[in-house]
Amino acid sequence: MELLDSFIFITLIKAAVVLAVLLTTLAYLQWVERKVIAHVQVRPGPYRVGPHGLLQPVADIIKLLTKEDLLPPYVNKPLYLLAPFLAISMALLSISVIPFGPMIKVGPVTTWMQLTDLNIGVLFILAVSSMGVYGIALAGWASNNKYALIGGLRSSAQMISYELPMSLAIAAPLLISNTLSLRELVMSQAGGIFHWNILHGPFPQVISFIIFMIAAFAETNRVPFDLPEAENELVAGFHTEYSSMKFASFFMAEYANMITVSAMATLLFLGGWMAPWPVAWGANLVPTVIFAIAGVTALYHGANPARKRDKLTLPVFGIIFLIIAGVFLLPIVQSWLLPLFWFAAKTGAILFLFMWVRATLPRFRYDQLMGFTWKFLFPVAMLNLLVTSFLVAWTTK
Amino acid sequence: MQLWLIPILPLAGFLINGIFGRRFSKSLVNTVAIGSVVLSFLWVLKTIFAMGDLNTSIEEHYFTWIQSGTIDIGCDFLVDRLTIVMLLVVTGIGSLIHVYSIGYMSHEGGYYRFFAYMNLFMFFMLVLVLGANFLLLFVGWEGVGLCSYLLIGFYFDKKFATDAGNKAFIVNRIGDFGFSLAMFYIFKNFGSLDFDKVFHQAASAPEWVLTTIGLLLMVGACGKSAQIPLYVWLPDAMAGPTPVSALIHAATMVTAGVYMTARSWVIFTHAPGAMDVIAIVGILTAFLAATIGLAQNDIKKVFAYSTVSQLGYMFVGIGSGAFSAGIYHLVTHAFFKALLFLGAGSVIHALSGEQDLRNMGGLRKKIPITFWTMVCAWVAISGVPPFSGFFSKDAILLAAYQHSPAIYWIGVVTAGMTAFYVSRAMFMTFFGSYRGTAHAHESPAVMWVPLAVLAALSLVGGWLFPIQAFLKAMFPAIEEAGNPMLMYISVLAGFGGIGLAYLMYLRKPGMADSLAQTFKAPYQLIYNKYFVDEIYSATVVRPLIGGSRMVLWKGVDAGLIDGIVNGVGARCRDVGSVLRLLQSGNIRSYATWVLFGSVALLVAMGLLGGLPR
Amino acid sequence: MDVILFLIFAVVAVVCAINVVVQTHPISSALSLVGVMGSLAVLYLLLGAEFIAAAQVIVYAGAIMVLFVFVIMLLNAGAETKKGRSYLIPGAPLLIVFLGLMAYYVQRYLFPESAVVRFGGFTGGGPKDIGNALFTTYLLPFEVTSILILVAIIGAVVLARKEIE
Amino acid sequence: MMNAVPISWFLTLSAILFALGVAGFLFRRNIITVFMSIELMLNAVNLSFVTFSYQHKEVSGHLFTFFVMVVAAAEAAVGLAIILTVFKGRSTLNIDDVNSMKH
Repeated sequence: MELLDSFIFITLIKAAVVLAVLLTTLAYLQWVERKVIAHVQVRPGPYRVGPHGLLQPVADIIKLLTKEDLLPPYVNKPLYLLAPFLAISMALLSISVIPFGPMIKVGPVTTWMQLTDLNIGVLFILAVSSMGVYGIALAGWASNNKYALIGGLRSSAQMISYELPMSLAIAAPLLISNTLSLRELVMSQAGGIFHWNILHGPFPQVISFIIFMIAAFAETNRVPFDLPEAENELVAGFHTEYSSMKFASFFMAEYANMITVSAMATLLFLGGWMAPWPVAWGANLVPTVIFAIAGVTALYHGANPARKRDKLTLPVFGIIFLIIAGVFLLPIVQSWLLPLFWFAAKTGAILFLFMWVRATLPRFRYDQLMGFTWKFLFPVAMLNLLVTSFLVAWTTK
Repeated sequence: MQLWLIPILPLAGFLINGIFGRRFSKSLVNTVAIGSVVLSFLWVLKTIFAMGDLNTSIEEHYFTWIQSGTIDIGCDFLVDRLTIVMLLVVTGIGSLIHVYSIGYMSHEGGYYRFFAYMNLFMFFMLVLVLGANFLLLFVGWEGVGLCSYLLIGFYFDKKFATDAGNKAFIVNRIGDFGFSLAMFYIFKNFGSLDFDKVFHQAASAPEWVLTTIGLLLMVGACGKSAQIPLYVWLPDAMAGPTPVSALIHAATMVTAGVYMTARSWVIFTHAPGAMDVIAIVGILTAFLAATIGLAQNDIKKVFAYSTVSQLGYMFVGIGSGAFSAGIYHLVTHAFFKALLFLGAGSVIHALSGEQDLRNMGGLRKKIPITFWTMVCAWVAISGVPPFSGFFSKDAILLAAYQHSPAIYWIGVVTAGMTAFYVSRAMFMTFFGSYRGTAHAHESPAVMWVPLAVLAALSLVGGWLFPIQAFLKAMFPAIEEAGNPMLMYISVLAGFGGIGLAYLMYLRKPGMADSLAQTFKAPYQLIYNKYFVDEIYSATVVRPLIGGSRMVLWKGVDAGLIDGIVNGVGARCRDVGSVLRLLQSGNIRSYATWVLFGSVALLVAMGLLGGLPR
Repeated sequence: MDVILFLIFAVVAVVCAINVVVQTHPISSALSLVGVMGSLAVLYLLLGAEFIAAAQVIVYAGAIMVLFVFVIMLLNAGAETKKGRSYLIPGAPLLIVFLGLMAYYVQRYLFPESAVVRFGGFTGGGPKDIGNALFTTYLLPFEVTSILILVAIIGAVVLARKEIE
Repeated sequence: MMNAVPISWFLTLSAILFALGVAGFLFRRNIITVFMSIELMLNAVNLSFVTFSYQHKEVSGHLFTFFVMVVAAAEAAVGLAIILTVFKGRSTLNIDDVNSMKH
């Protein structure tokens, strides 16, 4: 009992669970992205490995692990090896303060669905993400390759520049919620969609949300701001010289960062794990309905298979979805599954936005990119912060 | 009451004209300069009317000027009856002379500079008069001295003018030195410089203290008011423009000493020894200056010695305990002496700069207004009743007789001589035949209107302004010898002087020269002003210059001080040439030295016990 | 627990600091310095200075040192050359004396044995407390600092811009 | 083992870091490294400030640290700009070569 109660033990268990889920998500996010882009471009995407290409990530991992680990000559060896490690560890570190749900009871233990809550949680995430620059900058420099160096320099300049509007955009909702703890931030947004910071308070943070999202695209080096790895200019940017697992580390870091910023957007603006409307209006039934519809759809398509194999797989999926829909109805698990669902749904929606944009928009030119943040984004964010702070000061007595 | 406005207005005029005057037109300079003084005069009048019966004095505190230890000197202004008399004289006559200056100075260079200085003078004079403590009085005292210096040397391109300015300034230093000592002594004994506190305690102070203070104040007054032995600067001060002579060196500034002694009457009444010294110095000055005046040929010099002599009279009044009589004479003297100077200025102006009496004559017809106004001054200064000079001089002589008949008799003789030399100047200027070459022309209205006003004041000022009665409440009562005989004698002396002059310069013009031939030695003596300047030069100035040059300059300054300074410089260079090696420009060597210093500091802390135990 | 944490991060800090000094390549020095700053941030947390710990990482490690790394990369600075005189002879003994004296004074005089640090012993270092102090007691320095920053920005831009022909 | 760290340990650590900063300043020749040594010294001082703050249970030390950081940021911006110009003009980063105002 004492072991179970001890802080360290519980934290270790939670860390293990979070890490497992996170790594799986990272692997499958890649698959999801390929699928989404494929469907946007009206093609099937990965389809061969496993049903609907579901096992594609496994295949990718096997490929990356077994590939020859090249160590180019003339690189600065310690830094070359340190860079991907830095990138991935800084990306994963942020997850430790993100709350996925409220306090739950698992058997005898009562704990928060969060690894740890700092009362400077937001600052912690900013700090860690600012450290992420080093991974990319060092990778670019240590590679001893001019494309990589340019990519690294571009990336560090870009990330430093966009950190400013991002911080300012973060500051505005913090003013409304009056806390730096991510957990309290979510708690302050309880009570439906009109209490979320994006629509709440003396000054709805729509502008701030948009700025945050734009800056987030730049911070994660995603299209349309993926200048550091612009393949038609810089081959592959800072990770030109990397291969196998070291390359995978950067790749994973990028996706982990995506998840972090999406989670941040959810927590800061979209009410975290809170449902958009009250339970009385049937908020608890939403996941059941969604999964039920998905299950029924799958079963319907299984009855009329487009291909031979679907005759088996689609009904299986349909039944799994229906079971999940049922699980959401069980009162025992509802207390923790529902918040998790809402959190995942919101974060997922934003992740979908990332992919959607990648499939749609072209890339910026470098000077446009820097001009955009310094001459437009930064002043707008500043103005937004000013207006917010004035209104907050005005309305709070 | 806003007393501060009275001096501030001329100061504003000074600042405006001093800073922007160069770019102003003459009329604008006039407006600023005269406007400020006239406004100040009007404010004085308003203040007087606001004060009602004038029996209580008012004092206004503006700010604490100096506070250090027990010294607490405020910027305080005081107005009582004495101040009012002085304020009226200063601003009233000042206004008239400012107006006069428009005409007199119209052809001179440095027009705005002249008016700026005049306004500055007004400011300091008013501070002197209004100040409620010795130090503030001293500020005005020094300020008017400065303006006097600036205005005497107004024609700074002429050597005699700058020399005269320097002389005035340096001689005044001696007096100021005495005044400073007096202030130190006052502060040492009474712990304050405020008039009311000092005078309140003075009655109970030992007599020798008061005598010392009184004598030191007397030294100060001698400097400023041109008494023996410090009178030598005033005749030379005539190098300045004539309005300056009238305003500063006849009507106002030189009377500051009289005002100051009258203001300190409490000290003097308790120090009879000092009073006697003042009376003796006063009568000697009056007499000697009058004798010198007998033989001067420069019209302004005559009036300058006359001023010295009349100031002596005022000191006689003060020294005899008749403070109000002294002030009375101060006022009437301001009227007629200002008038005499302005009239002389008008004559000089008419003759385009001619000042020598021997080159004048017969101007009565050519410049009648000037003539008639000067006649008014003439009868006033000669003591002809019932004109102003008669009343005040008579009051002084009566008080002097009570004090000591000897002083009275010398005073009467002096009065006769006064009448004589003024009459002499008048006859040589206006009567007889014209001996000069310049074309004479009457002065413009801006010049003769002030003359006319002053003439009226000289005629009726004596009984129109009963200053003596007005000031009676302020000063201790004195017994006056109610002997009409004495009055007749002095009047007779005045007529005698006029008559003698008439005889010598109009009836028998050669008589003066023959007399000079007959009494050659005494004539030469007074003609050369008793050789006082030469004596001073030989006994004081030359030894001083020689000592300064040989000992202080060659020995102390060039040898000792320069040697030390140069030696310090040279040693610094030597040390620097070694230390220069430290300035390698190499930052790491600097850092090493900083580290060395830190370690030394830590060691020192440990050794000297700078650490908490 | 506190002691172990302290020792770990103190050792990391000292090793990194030594590395800053002994590495010949500036970029290695810079990264070691980041290490020092990171360990110091942890020690700040131990001392209850949460806000300062975060600011340390964000400002020092995340902004200032990135700037250093950036400049090093931009100038493509190589390892340093052994040129000019060495200051090892006067510097090292002085430094040892300096350090010895400092340590001696600190141990001997400044603090009693009983003065110890426990995690959670001081809770006044959160963002709220800092904000309160910053916008009341230290408002003027704060404003002045903002002007300083502005001046520094302008100065840096003026110094580093390209000469326009 | 005791469960609390003596305050003097923190200060000694601060002194060690400061001394190492001084050492870097004295013994290194690269301007950038020298500059980083200054940052190291500042950090050491900051540690002292925060420690004092703990001892007195008083937030002022944190504020001083905060201001040191801000000033360090400004200093770094200007300093690095100067280094850039120096390098542009002389093509060297050796501090011993930069020993005169003109060149």
